[in-house]
Amino acid sequence: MAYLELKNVHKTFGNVKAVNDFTLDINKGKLVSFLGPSGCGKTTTLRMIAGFEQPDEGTIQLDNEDITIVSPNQRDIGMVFQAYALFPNMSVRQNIAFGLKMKKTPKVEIEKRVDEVLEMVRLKDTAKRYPHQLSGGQQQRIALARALAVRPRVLLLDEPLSALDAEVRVALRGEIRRIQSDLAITTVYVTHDQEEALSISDQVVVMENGVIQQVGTPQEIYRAPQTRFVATFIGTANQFFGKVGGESEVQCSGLSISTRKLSDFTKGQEVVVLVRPELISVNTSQPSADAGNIIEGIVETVTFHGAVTRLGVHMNQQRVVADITVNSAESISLNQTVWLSFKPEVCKVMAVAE
Amino acid sequence: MAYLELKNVHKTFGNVKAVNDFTLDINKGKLVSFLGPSGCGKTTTLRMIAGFEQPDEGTIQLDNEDITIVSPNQRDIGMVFQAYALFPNMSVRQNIAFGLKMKKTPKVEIEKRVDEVLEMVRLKDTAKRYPHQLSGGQQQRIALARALAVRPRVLLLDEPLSALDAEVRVALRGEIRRIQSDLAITTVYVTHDQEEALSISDQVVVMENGVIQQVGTPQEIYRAPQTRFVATFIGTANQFFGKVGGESEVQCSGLSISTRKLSDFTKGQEVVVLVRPELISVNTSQPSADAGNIIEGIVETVTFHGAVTRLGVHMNQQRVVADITVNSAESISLNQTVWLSFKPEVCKVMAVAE
Amino acid sequence: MKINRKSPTAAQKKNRPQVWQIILIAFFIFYMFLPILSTYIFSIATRWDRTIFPEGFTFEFYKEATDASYFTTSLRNSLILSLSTILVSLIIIIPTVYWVNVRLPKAKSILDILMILPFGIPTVVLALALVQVYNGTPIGRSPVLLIGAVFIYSMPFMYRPISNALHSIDALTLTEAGQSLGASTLQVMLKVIIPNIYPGIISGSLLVFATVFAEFTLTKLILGARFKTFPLLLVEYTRINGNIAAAFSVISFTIAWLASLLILWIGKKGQGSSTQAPHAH
Amino acid sequence: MKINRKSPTAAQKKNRPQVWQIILIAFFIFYMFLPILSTYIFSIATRWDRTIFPEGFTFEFYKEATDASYFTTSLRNSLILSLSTILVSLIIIIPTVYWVNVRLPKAKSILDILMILPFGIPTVVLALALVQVYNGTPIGRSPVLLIGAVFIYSMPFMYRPISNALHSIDALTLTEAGQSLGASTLQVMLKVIIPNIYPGIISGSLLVFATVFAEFTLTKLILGARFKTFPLLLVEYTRINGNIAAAFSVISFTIAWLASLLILWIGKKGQGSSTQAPHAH
Repeated sequence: MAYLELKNVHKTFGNVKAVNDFTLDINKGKLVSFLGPSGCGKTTTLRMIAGFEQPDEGTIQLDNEDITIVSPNQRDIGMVFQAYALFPNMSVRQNIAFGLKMKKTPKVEIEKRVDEVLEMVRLKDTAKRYPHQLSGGQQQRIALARALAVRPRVLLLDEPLSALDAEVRVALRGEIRRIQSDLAITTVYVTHDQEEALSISDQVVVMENGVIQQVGTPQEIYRAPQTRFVATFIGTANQFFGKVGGESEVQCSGLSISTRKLSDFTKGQEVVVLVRPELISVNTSQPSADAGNIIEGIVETVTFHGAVTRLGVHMNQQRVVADITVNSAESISLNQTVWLSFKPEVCKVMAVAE
Repeated sequence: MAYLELKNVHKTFGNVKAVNDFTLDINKGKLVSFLGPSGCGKTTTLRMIAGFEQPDEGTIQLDNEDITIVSPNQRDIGMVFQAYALFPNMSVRQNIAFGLKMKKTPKVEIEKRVDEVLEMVRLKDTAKRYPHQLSGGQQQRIALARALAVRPRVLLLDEPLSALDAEVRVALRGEIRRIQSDLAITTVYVTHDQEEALSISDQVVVMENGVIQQVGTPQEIYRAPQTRFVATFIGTANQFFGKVGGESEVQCSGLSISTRKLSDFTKGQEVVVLVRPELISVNTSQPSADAGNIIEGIVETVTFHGAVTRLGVHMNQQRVVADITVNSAESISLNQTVWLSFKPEVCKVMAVAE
Repeated sequence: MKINRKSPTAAQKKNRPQVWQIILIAFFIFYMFLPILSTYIFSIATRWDRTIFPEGFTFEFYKEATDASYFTTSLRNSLILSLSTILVSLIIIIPTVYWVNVRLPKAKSILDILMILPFGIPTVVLALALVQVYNGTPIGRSPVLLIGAVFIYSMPFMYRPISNALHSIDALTLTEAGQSLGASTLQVMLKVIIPNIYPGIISGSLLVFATVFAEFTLTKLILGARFKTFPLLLVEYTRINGNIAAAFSVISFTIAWLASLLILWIGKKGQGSSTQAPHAH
Repeated sequence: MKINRKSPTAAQKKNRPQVWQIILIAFFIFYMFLPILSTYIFSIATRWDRTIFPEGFTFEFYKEATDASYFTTSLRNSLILSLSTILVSLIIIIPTVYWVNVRLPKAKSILDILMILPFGIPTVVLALALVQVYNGTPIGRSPVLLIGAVFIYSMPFMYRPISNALHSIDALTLTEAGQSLGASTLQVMLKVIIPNIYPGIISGSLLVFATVFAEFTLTKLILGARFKTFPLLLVEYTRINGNIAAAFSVISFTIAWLASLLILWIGKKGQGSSTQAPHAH
């Protein structure tokens, strides 16, 4: 039984279909991310859950109660905003106590709860400070504490890390996940950053142009993308365009790629073969045929990323990227000839029409 | 012979030493990044090279000419800003032509050069549009084209990608590097994002509190950090605190770590052992002793990052992170006991005092 | 059931007219719309003292008003006064605001206050003090003195839109971008800054035009009958013929409306072409 | 060698006083500072018509001014008028501006224009039209009519700072944050919005205070002698005793200065506590 249910939700702004037939079940205690580029409808959907926008069609149910048209202040849903949205006139303690005061919680209880959530976000010593005295990361942690203090039924986070610097972003997303797991609070997390969505979520909802593209665990989304958009938006994927040539073979221009058995495709159908760069091996001498598909090319770019080094290899009018780890990186230099190899099992084949 | 030389440059704002005794030689045609957290002085140093700030002490030489006090408009230095800074009243073509007009370049030459740089940034079809009609990424590419059109002696980029979305950021940094290499233009690139600095630079200058921490190639910075700040700011590093126990051994609480020969340290000295997560192997059964250092622990967190999965392993009151690749990730689950192993050669030992 | 308890729906709530809207609209009707409407009607009414509605309509008063001996002169004088003030104001305000924004951002709050000051000085006091000080000097009781006084008095109206426009374009970064491309400060100002704060300059100029064109007290006390402007003529005629005065009022209104419409139109245009936020969703 | 060619240095350039600074300062001296100074001196000079400097100084005129029969009454009337207008203005403007900012951001440009309109209407015309329309009704020639007219006339001064303050705090997100924590719109307004636009409210109130306290034309034409305010008394005394009028002017100035200083002080305080940009470097 799903805890939060969106059924056939539609929303149009002017003549733009911001959200188109959105249906999703979210289970209690899970963290679900809405992932997609700017304007894909992820924030609009979140705002409809919060009650700041009304769906044109469809219903939103929370704990078996229809909340589609309930006022935002009566939904018991906490929200964390990209811009922190702390009340500048209130101290950290007053900010966190605000929601409890609105609920007419007894004073003693308020004190206890504020201390509790401050402990949770590890900022106990900032209770008397004001928002402008805190760093961006601290402000966002207080905003999280404030949303959690009222013990909402659902927690919504709208790009909570977008305004922060890279290091703070990574640290804070770990914190958010830890707290969410500890409290087992049902959470919807909106982001445009695929790495963030992959690393933090139980389930990822990938959206494009107001439409859900795929729903699945991070592993499913990354390893078994169902559309070309998902495959290229999440992680990097080399794309080889061609036609189905045989039972387990795709003919690309001047290149034949062995794949898994292509039972879902007809011969001659236009398809694209997707291969992740980390699943491609780089060899400095021609490998034996059992390495799978082998492509010869010339190293055009070598980009150091720390733990991995990414090679851009030019082959046959196409550029292929492959990742190599620390140990093998030393031996490869620019303009060197290399042989890329990848197994048929790592090839993901998709029809091009969609 | 260095092309751009900063010698003992100092700059103070109020009573904050923004830049403290900054000395650096930059060779012709190289891309050098200034990397550090907010307020480390990287932008101030860049602005002194551009001429927007004057050093309190020290000199700046460009091509053997002292430019310390030359006006910014007479330095022949191009600049790209975080906020794009395109002139809203001018079309893309007029924006790019602006610098050439200031130099009284003949009209025919202007047309030719504008087309040339537009080609370079692959936005030829936007020539007649206005800045507000372009996406953020396109605006920044036009800003780059505008800076390059006058063929400056040095190109400065001040966090050029910070205002952009993650995907655009990665694509555009590749473009910038490609164009910079093609033109072999001396470039200074300011960023707070270590991944950006590592992937784009010939040399990285790591700064903290106005002071240079380390200068080196991305590989040197990542693999042989000289201070604890550099080691932890760039990439992730596990830190084991302890005392030198023997010729090649560090005694941490309840744990003895074998290292390289510690010839620079005295016995009993307080040190920290730094180990990168990708250099730690994760074993589901106890490995043989020749695997090097072996630590037993319990998996606390499993974070999926796409190509790699990061494990948080709890051992002996400390948390150690280790990265595993796709293939081995399937077999590991939460609360499982694992054995982490790493070779003595991958341990970086540093004195704690600094 | 739960839903009904929590109704009225948010959608209904949003459409319910709010109390303060009604109050605001009532105020506008009582204190602006009604008087203005009646002035319009009065200017074309043949007789309107015995009945609720006028007994007849005529354009005779407009003919008389425009035929009045001082009509052209006063209109010309008002235009001279307004346009000179706008010119002086532009030359002084634009570079000052730009300079403070780019070079001395800390002084901005001081300038903000300096530009509020004129509101704190009763025009009556300013006029009397000016007349007293410069009496007997070459500029005493001259249009130059009036233009100076009117400039001071109308300064905030020019300052505010220009300051806002400059603030919204990130003048410092645009200046630095221009300089790095080889432009001098003057070139940056003429080719980059001024074209981009154009809507602010026009709004400021129209505001100054509207206030100066309608200025009464300073003109009356500093120059009096020697330089009769349109408002002076209007007040004079309230004592001679109410209908003709109403016709003058309508002409004055119409000019003010046109200026306001222009500000509205330029404001909208300025909004449309403003730079978009990089992170728009 | 190359360096010398490119001198003067940027540092020197920046410190060279600019032409427009000199022009601006000259304007201030000639049209504001000198008249005001002379008013101050005139209010304490025994005789100042035969010599360049006054022959002697006295505080006699202040004593006479404050002893004048209407002094207390007019000061009280001016305060009543100013404070009532501020009250009416706050009650109407704050909710309207908030509502437009949060619910109808597209209507903001229309409201911006509506709030400029009063500048386009000559006060003389507004006053005469109001008197004509409401003559004979209960509010005709009453302080209520005056407060309404003065509210319309001073509206832009209340609107601008409040609108700017609301704009700078991201009222919509704060409102949504408050609502998600269980607060009603009214609670959000009272506990979150108003405390955070406090500097704007104070600035607006002081501006309205300054303009209304110094208001002459509307008061004179709508109420005349029936409700004598401070500026009316001042103008009356210019015909009776110049020195006493100067003393009144100084008192009027002093009140305006104090209001301006308060605005300056609040503006600075507001700046200090404003939220910092997330990406500050």
